[in-house]
Amino acid sequence: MNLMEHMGIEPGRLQFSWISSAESTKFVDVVKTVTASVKALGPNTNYKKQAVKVA
Amino acid sequence: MKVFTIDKKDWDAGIERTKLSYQVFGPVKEKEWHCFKALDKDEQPDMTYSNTRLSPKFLVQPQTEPMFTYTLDESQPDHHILKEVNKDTSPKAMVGIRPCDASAFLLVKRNFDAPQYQDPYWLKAYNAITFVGFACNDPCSTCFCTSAGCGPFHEAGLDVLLADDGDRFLAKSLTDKGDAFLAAAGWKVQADDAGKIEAMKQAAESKIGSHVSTGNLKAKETTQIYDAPFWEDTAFSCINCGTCTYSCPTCWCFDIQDENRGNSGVRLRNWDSCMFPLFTIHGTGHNPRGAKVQRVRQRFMHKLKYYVEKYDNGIQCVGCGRCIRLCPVNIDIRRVCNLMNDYDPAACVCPA
Amino acid sequence: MSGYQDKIKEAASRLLKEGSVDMVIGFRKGTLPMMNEPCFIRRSEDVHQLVWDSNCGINLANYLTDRKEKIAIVAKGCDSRNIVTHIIENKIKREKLHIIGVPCQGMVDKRKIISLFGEEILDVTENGDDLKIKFRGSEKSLKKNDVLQENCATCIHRNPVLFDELVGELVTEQTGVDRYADVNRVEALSPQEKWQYFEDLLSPCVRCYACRNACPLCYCPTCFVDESRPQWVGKSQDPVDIRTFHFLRAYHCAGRCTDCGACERACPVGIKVRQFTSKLNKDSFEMFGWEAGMTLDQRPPLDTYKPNDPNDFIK
Amino acid sequence: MIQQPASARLSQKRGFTVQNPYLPYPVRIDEIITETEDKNLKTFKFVFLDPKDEDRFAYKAGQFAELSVTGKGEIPIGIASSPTEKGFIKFTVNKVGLVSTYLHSMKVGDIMGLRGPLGNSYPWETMEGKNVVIIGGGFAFTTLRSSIVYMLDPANRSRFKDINVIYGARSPGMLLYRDELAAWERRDDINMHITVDAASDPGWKYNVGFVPTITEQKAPVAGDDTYAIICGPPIMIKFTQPVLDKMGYAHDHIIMSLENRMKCGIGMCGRCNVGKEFVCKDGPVFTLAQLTTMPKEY
Repeated sequence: MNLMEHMGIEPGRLQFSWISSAESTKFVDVVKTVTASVKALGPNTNYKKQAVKVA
Repeated sequence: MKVFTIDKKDWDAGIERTKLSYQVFGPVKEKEWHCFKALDKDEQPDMTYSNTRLSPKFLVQPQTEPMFTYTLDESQPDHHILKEVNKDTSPKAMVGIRPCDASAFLLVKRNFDAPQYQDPYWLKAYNAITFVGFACNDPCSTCFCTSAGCGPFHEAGLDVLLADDGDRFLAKSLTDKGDAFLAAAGWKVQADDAGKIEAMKQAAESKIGSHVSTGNLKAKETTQIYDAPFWEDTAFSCINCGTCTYSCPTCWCFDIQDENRGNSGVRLRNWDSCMFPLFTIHGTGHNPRGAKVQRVRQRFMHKLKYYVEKYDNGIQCVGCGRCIRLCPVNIDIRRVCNLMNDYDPAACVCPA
Repeated sequence: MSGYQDKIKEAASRLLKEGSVDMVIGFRKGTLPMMNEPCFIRRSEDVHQLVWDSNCGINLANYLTDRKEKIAIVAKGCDSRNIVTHIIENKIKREKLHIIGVPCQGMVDKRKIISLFGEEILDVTENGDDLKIKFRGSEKSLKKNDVLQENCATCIHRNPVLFDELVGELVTEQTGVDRYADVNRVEALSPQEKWQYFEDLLSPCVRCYACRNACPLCYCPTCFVDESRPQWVGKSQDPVDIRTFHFLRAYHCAGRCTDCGACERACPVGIKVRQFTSKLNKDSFEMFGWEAGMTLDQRPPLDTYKPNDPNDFIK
Repeated sequence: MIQQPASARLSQKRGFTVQNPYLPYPVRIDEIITETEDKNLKTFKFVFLDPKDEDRFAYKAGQFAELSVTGKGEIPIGIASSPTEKGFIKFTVNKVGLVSTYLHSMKVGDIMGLRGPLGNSYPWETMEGKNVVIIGGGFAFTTLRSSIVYMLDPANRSRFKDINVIYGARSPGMLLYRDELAAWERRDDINMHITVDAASDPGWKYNVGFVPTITEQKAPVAGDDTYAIICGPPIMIKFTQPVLDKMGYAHDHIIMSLENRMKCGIGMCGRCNVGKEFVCKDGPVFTLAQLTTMPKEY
């Protein structure tokens, strides 16, 4: 994760969580927070492959 | 064949004029090293350089080159049918290319312009270029061009040969394309001492201190050199990277790949290297050149034996010395070439 | 250092004569200035080929992977740490190895020296800390310490950590060096600046994979970039694919990299490949107090779990 | 090598407009037949979208083509149909890699490409008026089927003397083209020697035994007039070749077809070489006499 941020992926775009299969509420909460924080960052266009240039 | 004299004061303006008719490429220092690139307006080729770090072959055979486009969208009438990519065939000039790199294209051309098949991508790119070569007055210590069928003033593959003579360039036009380039530059003063190029050539050739012997390669039996004991020792240090092949002006091997983005895609070709195990592995997992020693041997056998036999026109090497300078572990083609050339299975009783 | 060379030859000759090893892996003189070539010696009469000087930067552990012979290997500090890693990862067996340890005083950076002069260098000779650079018709001198490989300049493990014999007295380890100056510099940038920094860094990459292949850690039979089913990474010169190769390769070296500098040394286009691994080395050190290859007795942090793991997501 | 393939398609266009030898002819999958009991081999019958391409694709038995699956890539496959069969072209494909696996999932009516014909062929001029022994194993029987159908064509049968076929597979269910094999068995202008390594089916009425053994028992005596074509897995070739040697077959009368990884199929991309020869362009067919002068890199 640190290396991803180190090479220019914004903090918060990549997150790790440890959720047991029994922790359904935690799962929902985490997904909500992650989507909210990533939405706040907006789309990352750096790490998106552009279509191959032809001629 | 005319020889012009170009006062260096008139050089920049002439280059600018050629940009009206050509896309001009030249050696430019980027970061630590020189490379060939398209020159912008008022950008000049650095005519003090020695040679580019990587060979200029990428201008004819880019490392990644689109061949076809296609759509996978079945609502389109031409879905799944490949369409040829148009190649930019507008006139280009490579100003300052070294004679070794220019003549390397001729060796590669034998592969891409064969009697039975012609590679349209390579040929279109090659034919669009006017090669304005730049003779070497001061070859490097790793240059062995004169014994590799080439030389610091070698003319084959060039349209113009430029020689640096202090405050002027001598420009020898070698083809109609060369005449056209010089006319576009507006350099019109013919040299009254054209013979000077020959003297400069002799001087430069005498500075080449490094040589290979190639005379016996053709007559040697393929299987005998192939089974020679020196390959294990030669290959040991090799890390099987593609540096030698990617920097080589006479290596042309490539891979073909389809890349899709959604429903549209491109069939590309990318440089490939005989150093990589993936190059030859079968679908079944069997690999005819699965061991490092086999791959190292393939590279040298191809350049110095298979090519020699196939075309009967010298080795597939122009002696530019890049692979020697860039190899991370100092595998030296001069040493290997001499080992191969001198190999006598009868005399060799011990490992090299 | 020439004392080392005689000791290395003596050890190699002795080991081969008594038959305790099948081969000795070391360096022989290269054909270019500042270049030595890794080589193997099988017969004691060939040990005269072996050399040792400040141009032995290649990591010889790379040549041990999966070999079955009994091997004596010449190892400086970083090589020995990679040998330890190899043993931990079952790529070689300790009992098949005889390690000829070389206390190292740093390797010179050939590129740095070349870039100091506009002229072609014909020969370089060394005497202690003094380097003599020969050109056509002239000569200049340099201090070795001014032209060390970047990783050597900040190395704090010059002495071999695992050896069967030493060819000289242990050297005093450097102290007070800033190993992570480059990492810190990049860490201070904004995300967009960081992205741009690595974009520039990688722009000359030709995907020759010299960095990967020079690395003793990169021994996978099929590298992830070479997989076709599934194809993780595209094969073209697309910058996204190039970056993916570099940072994923770095991740595969996390907690294993000894900062030997082989990747950077091998790169034909001068990319500072260590910019990726240094960050992971710094993290390993700061989070787990871990430096790779220092001991056979401890498992690396990435294959062990501890309740006090510094990452908060794991709790 | 043995003979130059018909290169009309390309060389006629030499000059200003270079034909693109990388451009496949568009084809439609017309029929898919699952050949073997393990379902790893399927025969694909293609029809050219432009009927004129069929003439441009004039081929000989022993040649191959690149099957171009758009978006996945290309694979070199021997042509299983015969030049005497018109209106379609057939390939039998083993499921091994990325492209062949995807191809196995494709359906009748799907559009893809076909690039060729590529490579030389079996040396038909040389074999004219001669006895031909065909020795095949496993799924390498495709170009051999092409050859048999070609020779048995009424227009061609008289051009060859005795035809013997020794074809083996692991089990009866692994034999390719079973209906055709049975039909050939019934003919009297071809001697079929079908064999399997082992048969659990009590109704199996042909040979049981490995190809080398059956070759020793059934192959005709060697002679100037007799050519053997061998195509099969490396292990079969390894053990059959000494048998032919013992029987006195000259090395220039033993004809083999090689396989190597390929991309371009036209001798340019550099990977399929065996010594100075490219398997794709100078081969895939070589005589054993030629192969003994080449490194064993296949």
